[in-house]
Amino acid sequence: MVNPVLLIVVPLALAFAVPLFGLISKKIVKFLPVVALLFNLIVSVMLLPKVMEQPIHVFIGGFSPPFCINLVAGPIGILFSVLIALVGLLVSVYALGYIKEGAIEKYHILYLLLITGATGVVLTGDIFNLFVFFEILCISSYSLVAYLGNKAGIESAVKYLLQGALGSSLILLGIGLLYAKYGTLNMADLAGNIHSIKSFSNFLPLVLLVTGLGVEAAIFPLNAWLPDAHSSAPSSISAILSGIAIEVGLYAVVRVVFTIFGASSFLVFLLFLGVLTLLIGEMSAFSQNNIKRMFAYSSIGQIGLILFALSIATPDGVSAGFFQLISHTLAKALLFLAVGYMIYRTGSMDISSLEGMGKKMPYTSLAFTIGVLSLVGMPPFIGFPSKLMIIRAALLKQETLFTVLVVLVLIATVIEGAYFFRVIQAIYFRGEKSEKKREGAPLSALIPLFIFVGLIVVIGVYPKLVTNFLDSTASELLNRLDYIKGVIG
Amino acid sequence: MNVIIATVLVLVMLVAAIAALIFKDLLNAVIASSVVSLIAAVIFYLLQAPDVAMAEAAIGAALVTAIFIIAIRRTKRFEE
Amino acid sequence: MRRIIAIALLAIIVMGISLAVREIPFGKTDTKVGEYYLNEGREETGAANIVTSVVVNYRGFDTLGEIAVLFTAAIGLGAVFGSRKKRKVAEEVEKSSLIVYTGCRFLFPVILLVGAYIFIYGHLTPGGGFQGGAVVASAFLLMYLTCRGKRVRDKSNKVVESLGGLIFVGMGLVGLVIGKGFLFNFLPKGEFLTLFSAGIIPIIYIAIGFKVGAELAGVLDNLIEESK
Amino acid sequence: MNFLSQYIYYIGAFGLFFIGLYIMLTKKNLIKVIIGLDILDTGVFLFLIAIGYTSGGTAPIFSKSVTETGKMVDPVPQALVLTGIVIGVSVLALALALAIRLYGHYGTLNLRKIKEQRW
Repeated sequence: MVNPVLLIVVPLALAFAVPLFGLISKKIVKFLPVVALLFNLIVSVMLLPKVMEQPIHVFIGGFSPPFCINLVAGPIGILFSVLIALVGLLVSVYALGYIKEGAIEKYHILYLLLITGATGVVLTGDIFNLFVFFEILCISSYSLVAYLGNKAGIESAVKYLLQGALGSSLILLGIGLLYAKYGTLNMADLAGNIHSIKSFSNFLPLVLLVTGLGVEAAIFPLNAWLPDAHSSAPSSISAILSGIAIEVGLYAVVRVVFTIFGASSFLVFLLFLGVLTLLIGEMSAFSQNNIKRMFAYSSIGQIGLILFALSIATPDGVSAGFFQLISHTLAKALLFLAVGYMIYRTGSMDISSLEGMGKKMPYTSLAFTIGVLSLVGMPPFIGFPSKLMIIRAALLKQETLFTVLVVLVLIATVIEGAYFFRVIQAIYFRGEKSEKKREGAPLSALIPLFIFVGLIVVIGVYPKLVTNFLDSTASELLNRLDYIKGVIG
Repeated sequence: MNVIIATVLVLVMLVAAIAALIFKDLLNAVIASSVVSLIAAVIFYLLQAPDVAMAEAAIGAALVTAIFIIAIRRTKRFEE
Repeated sequence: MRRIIAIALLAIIVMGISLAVREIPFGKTDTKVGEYYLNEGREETGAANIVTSVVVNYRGFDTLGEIAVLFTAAIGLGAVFGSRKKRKVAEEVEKSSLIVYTGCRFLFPVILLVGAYIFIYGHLTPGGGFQGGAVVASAFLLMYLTCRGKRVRDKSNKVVESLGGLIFVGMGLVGLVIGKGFLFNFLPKGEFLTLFSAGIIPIIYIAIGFKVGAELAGVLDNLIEESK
Repeated sequence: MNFLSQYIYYIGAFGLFFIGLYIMLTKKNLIKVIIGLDILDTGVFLFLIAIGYTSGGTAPIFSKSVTETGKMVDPVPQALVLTGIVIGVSVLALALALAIRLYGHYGTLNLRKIKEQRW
């Protein structure tokens, strides 16, 4: 059996080794992320059925928790790791042809480190270790946002960095307060000691951690950086940031709230925050003329929706939340990748410049359209069953509050539909007869695009493929005691 | 006795931090913040953390200040 | 306006923190994990400096992440500067005075030696890879400032950086291969309080020292090159 | 006096934290904001070290003269702060590199004047 620690160590070791490979040949370097992510994908898919029955606990250094750092490869961790490896692999294949300028070697190192950080966050069972991997994720994102080195990129990276760094300091302070009170950093051990958040010395660390992690997760008042950062990064990086980075941030928030603090009274607050994030994201997206900014705002909206679903805190709600997370990751990564070559082609991010794309780049436009339809929640794509599950889970609660919130979610979906159809209209039904010759994206871009399309359609038609796994993720998140027992014994 | 030393150190440190807040000349502000780091290193030593004191002195006070000064030399020295 | 909002926000946080801190008395720590490390650390890891045994052995995975953070920042800094076209720096480098130059030539190896001492003896005395690495980097800073025109060679810097990281990971993987878990301290612990003790701790700390030194020197080099 | 011996380190730590936070929230100059970040980080580190202190404890290092565990301070916060310091300097170096590039593009470091992108 493969040790889950390799999921973190192999990309990290390859990242360290890139400069050495670079001395041998510059051409090998860009294939290293593909190799690492292929490895991660195979390993995590192999582990997936096993961990559904019994989570694998890894004790690093050969000591026993809480005296060592431990990894918890449970259903959630491995599900995320599959998602990260899958999206990461497809994006790295896309990047083979897409990244041509700048310090290419450094791009690939940072990309590998970003993957390492994301995988580390979802697998670790130690709060400080989570902080360290979170920093790897954040710092590599800051640098990758600035990768193009143009005005917009640098400016967004500065904003992102300042907010992210402030958030990190708050996380560290929160961890310090927790350690001062409980004398341990192991998440399960902490969870075993924390019984309520009524006492102020428990409540403050919760607020600090949620605030700090919420910056990366782009929860409403903390998301000012996101539209700039996601729209001015290279498109392959936008795909990873929108598809992986904010989801991992959200995972960390949820893990802290549910597992460490078991804060059921805090969930109402998150519920409202989720719906607020959703509405604000979708309404801002509506007024955008820049296509990448529109997607970025739509990501904010989707994060709000996922947060809403997870905060329902019933098994149905949590499964629906994770399903929506998967569906958003696939669709948004697809959209950013597709739009990357459209922008490359026209040289402008304005929606009006996409007019007539349906004829100029037919395959890319097709993939793009499917991504949009899935995101809006049209059958038979993956977005439909996931949104349906969320609404069902919320209505099953049978409380007026949830009914009102569901109405708001539906309104947001209508807004989402409105602005996305504007884009589709521009692509297919407007624009002059194309005098330019057809010139699609290269094969290295089309293959990942159509693998995404395939996944979106297949899972959309057979949602059982994914939902089978989701029940055990929900029980991992909701049954704190099992988690604690699994680690401490 | 220790309390008095600690109090004096903390007060000087806070004054240096406020100086870093007030100075319009960024170079002075950086020097003030390096004083903060240096005194923090001494306090770490008083709190029986020699490893951290060394790290703070070598990294926080020396290297960070050097990086700041390099950056200021490349940009503007005065705050607008 | 902004100031008033900031002060109001700060006032709320002051209240919150002072309420929480009241429950944390100063100077009365007896934490479960800390006590365990103090009592068992000597036997289990063989290092005299318990902070080192925590940093490298008990929480070694954090340290691996930490050098990855520094690596990320160093590479990111290179990427931020590297994406601009390299200007040809052909300006005349102004020579330092003879005394400064000679002093630098004399001090440079001494500082390097001090740095190396700090990280080699990290498991016995205060200090370790990070502190030693920072001292090594400060030696390079001295060289950049006084003996202008001298550069650390990009290639050798890269090799040291990579090898440092790979030795750390490799040491961890050996533990995994012999079946005791990643970063298991598989070497004999040796005699307490001697240089050759504590198993893999000194090896890892030396690797960290080299890596941190190379990275910080690279960061300084990048920044100084840019500021010409 | 008793109050001081109880709280002086906490006062120092949170004093730095608040001054740093205030600088970050109100200052316009990017380098000044980064200085604020540095001060804020130092405050957090000081707090972490202070919570690990045991009255009358010694540094957690054995030597020829110190062979008993006796009263030693908690080593874990020290390990955390070591990690924190390195992370702090990484972020700082990256931030300053970005500041240099930003200045190259705009000719100013005044964050209020840099508004190419709408928020």
